[in-house]
Amino acid sequence: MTDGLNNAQIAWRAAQDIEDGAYVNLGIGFPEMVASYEVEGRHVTYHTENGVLGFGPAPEPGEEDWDMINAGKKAITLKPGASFFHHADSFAMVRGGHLDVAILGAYQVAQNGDLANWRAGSRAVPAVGGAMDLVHGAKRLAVITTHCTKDGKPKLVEECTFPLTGLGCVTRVYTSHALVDIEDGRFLLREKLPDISLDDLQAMTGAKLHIDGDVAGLNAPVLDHA
Amino acid sequence: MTDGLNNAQIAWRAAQDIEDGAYVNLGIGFPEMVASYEVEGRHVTYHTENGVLGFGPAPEPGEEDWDMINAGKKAITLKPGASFFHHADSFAMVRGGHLDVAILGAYQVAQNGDLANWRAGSRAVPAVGGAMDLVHGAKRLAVITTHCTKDGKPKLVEECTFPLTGLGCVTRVYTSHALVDIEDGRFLLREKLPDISLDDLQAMTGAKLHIDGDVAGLNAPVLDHA
Amino acid sequence: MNKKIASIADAVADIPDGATIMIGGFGGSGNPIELIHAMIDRFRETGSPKDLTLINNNAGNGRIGIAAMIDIGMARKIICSFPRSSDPRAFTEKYQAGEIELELVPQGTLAERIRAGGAGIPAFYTPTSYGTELAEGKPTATFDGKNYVQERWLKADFALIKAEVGDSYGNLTYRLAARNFSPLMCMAADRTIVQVSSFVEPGGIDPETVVTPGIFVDALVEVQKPQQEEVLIRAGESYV
Amino acid sequence: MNKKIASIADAVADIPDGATIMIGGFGGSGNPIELIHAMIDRFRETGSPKDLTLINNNAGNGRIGIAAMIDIGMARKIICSFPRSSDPRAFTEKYQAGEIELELVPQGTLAERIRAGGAGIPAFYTPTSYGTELAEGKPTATFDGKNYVQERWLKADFALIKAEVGDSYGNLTYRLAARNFSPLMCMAADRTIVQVSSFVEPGGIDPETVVTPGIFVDALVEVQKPQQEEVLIRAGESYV
Repeated sequence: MTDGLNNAQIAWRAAQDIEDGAYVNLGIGFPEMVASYEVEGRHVTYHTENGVLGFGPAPEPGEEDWDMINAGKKAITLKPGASFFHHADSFAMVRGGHLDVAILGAYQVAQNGDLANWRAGSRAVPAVGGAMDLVHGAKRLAVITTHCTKDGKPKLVEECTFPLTGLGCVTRVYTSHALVDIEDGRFLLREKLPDISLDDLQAMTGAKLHIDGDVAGLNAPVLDHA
Repeated sequence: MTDGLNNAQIAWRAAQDIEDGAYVNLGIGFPEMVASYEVEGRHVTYHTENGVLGFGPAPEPGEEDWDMINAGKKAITLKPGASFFHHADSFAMVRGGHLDVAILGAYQVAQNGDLANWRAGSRAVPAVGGAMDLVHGAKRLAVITTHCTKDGKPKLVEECTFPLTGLGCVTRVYTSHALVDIEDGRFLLREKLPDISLDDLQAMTGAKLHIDGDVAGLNAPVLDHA
Repeated sequence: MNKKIASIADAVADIPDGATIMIGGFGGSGNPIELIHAMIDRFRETGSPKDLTLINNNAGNGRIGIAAMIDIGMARKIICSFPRSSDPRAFTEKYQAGEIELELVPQGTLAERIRAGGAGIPAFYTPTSYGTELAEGKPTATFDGKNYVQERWLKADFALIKAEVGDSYGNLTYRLAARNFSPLMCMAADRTIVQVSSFVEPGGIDPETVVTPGIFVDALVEVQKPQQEEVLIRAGESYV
Repeated sequence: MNKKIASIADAVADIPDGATIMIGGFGGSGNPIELIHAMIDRFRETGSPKDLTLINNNAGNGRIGIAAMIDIGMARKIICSFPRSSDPRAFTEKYQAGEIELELVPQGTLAERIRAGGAGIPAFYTPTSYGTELAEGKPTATFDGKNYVQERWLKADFALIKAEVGDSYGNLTYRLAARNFSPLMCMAADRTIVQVSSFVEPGGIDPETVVTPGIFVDALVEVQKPQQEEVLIRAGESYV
């Protein structure tokens, strides 16, 4: 069995589907990597929950202004045409469906689109941030994730066992091994690694992978895993 | 029976009760006259529903900028320290109880504080504007009005017969003949014209005038009725 | 990304019959006269758009702008707080003839319903109108001993907006008190079309002073030295 | 009218035990460190204010600001969306010892609840958290076939805010992304106390660019060159 795409490659694949002119929110952590692979010639505007539209990459070390950060509290820069606004306006953008795409990480995604990504165990201090808002915010809610957990458990499941972030919200999942859409309560396989068999992929997946039309090859250029 | 105070004098009397530092909304029409009698040495900030705080008197004719108007669509000027904001923020100021005083006109005020001031008959095109918001907006909601209608009917009544603007909202009424507070579902007479008897005043009033403590004289300087 | 549209006729070309249209402005302040007149021009040429539902604080004044649209029969319904003006003939005549429907909404509730539409809040409670005829048929609830009316969000197919400065991403500022309902309407429409008096490149507006961020704007058209409704009315102009 | 207060100690002198306090900022951005430390100074001298309920997006970081207040036992409860940070020891230890109560609120719901408190909206419906454990016990409703949770307004006795420029009437602007929750909190507190980096006379802020109108502000104190939480944390500072 193959390791599949590394995180950089998963992020790259997700970036290919972001349309020119899109307004996009990238979740804290791994999803932020998607911004590194913006497709040449497309203009993407990034939104961060704490009230910035149109921010750019991190400044050089030492150049940070800590009044200008993203939702992960990392320093950002501004692109021309950026704007600042308060938190209620920021979440009006989210909840009001003004974002085109939100890309989040996941502990589990269920075949009906349920997402669990905010709380893995019960011991840790619970913290939700903007996750529960973002899952209701974008026209397309995509998840990027390894296909299985580090100890080999499927992350695409029939039903989430971790506490839910939102119900029936995920529309597409980019994993290390496959690209899966969620439609009518089913996982629809759109792309898979060329060198993995359908049976092997199904064995790694916690719910039935349906096929409706061609299954394309999931490909990404060689990219260092940051 | 005396004619009582003219409108300018009623407005003057209402102006005496506006505290230094108060944020005030004056209803369209007659209530706007209150601003003419701002008490020397007190700083009053006027709010208008269409999104201005801190406006001043009308500009000279010919000096109007019609992008700077009040809720009555009249041209205004700005005082230093003014601000502009959108309608949702403007009514957050109102509904959120941030105004200290709102002063409105009335068709009828009932002894329980109900106000009818938006619709007198059923034939005319109905129009409500911000009246129903303002009655829930200020810490003190005052009404200024003649004591009776032009054909001698009382405006202070047991129960409003005109369509209501708001329930139990009026706290004080300034009339041509009296100053009346509303407390516990009763009209409490605070001031009356010195030259009118209690019996005559009661005869002009559609509900019982209660007395709790001294009744002071209602006085105002001679003012031209604009 | 460039949301700029070359002509004002193009800007309103897609509005279909039956559309619900929010129109910015409070009286003449912020009223997008040129966009409205472009719709009227199209209606005269093609018979569309008609059967419109208009959302504005008022119902037009005189014989220009919204009043002219109503007068020539483009609107089937208006949602507003105050359908009166210095010259309310156009609306009054249609209303009394039963030819236009009126949904009267208290001004603050109108603003908040539009904001709710833009913010993804399907319903909220307000003390405004509780116990009055404008609350008839609406759900009510009591919180902490006080009574409130439940109001629903208000959305539109289009918003027609007048702004002062805009950039190609759709970031906007407004002139003086002319913003009024416009920043809310930009949020609440599927397609927000804006006439700006002055067009700048991205970066031409200080990010701290942007009033409407570009995410809420779909199309901009430059109208230098725009007309002002109040000025036109005082000059006795007519577009009927 | 002059809302300026001479000293930062005076600005926080009236806050009683048991108060509910909104504190502006998102992490270090917009965090009013000097006002918080003035409260800590007062607590050390007088034992007050204590038993506080704090409302902020986070629950402090390192050993300064909100984290220091929690660490030295001034807070009995915190309402926030994300009680984690680069150094969350202060809150984590109190929480795991059962010495501080946590009300966890999704970030957008927290912002909207605060706005609702300021805007006189006692309750609203949001899709956020529907079907999750954070919605347990809350009323729900269905609008147009979609499910929503009813959320209540959030108000406070005090708001402590960091702004950039302020005038004596309380009009405010904010620096870069540091506004975040602050304009909402200014609306939702009985008494809003603001530290400004720069103080100007009325008229010193363009009326079109005022972010928080003075009606929402009760007191201002000038703190030139304010400290920035993130910078202090990176420098290893402690106020415990």
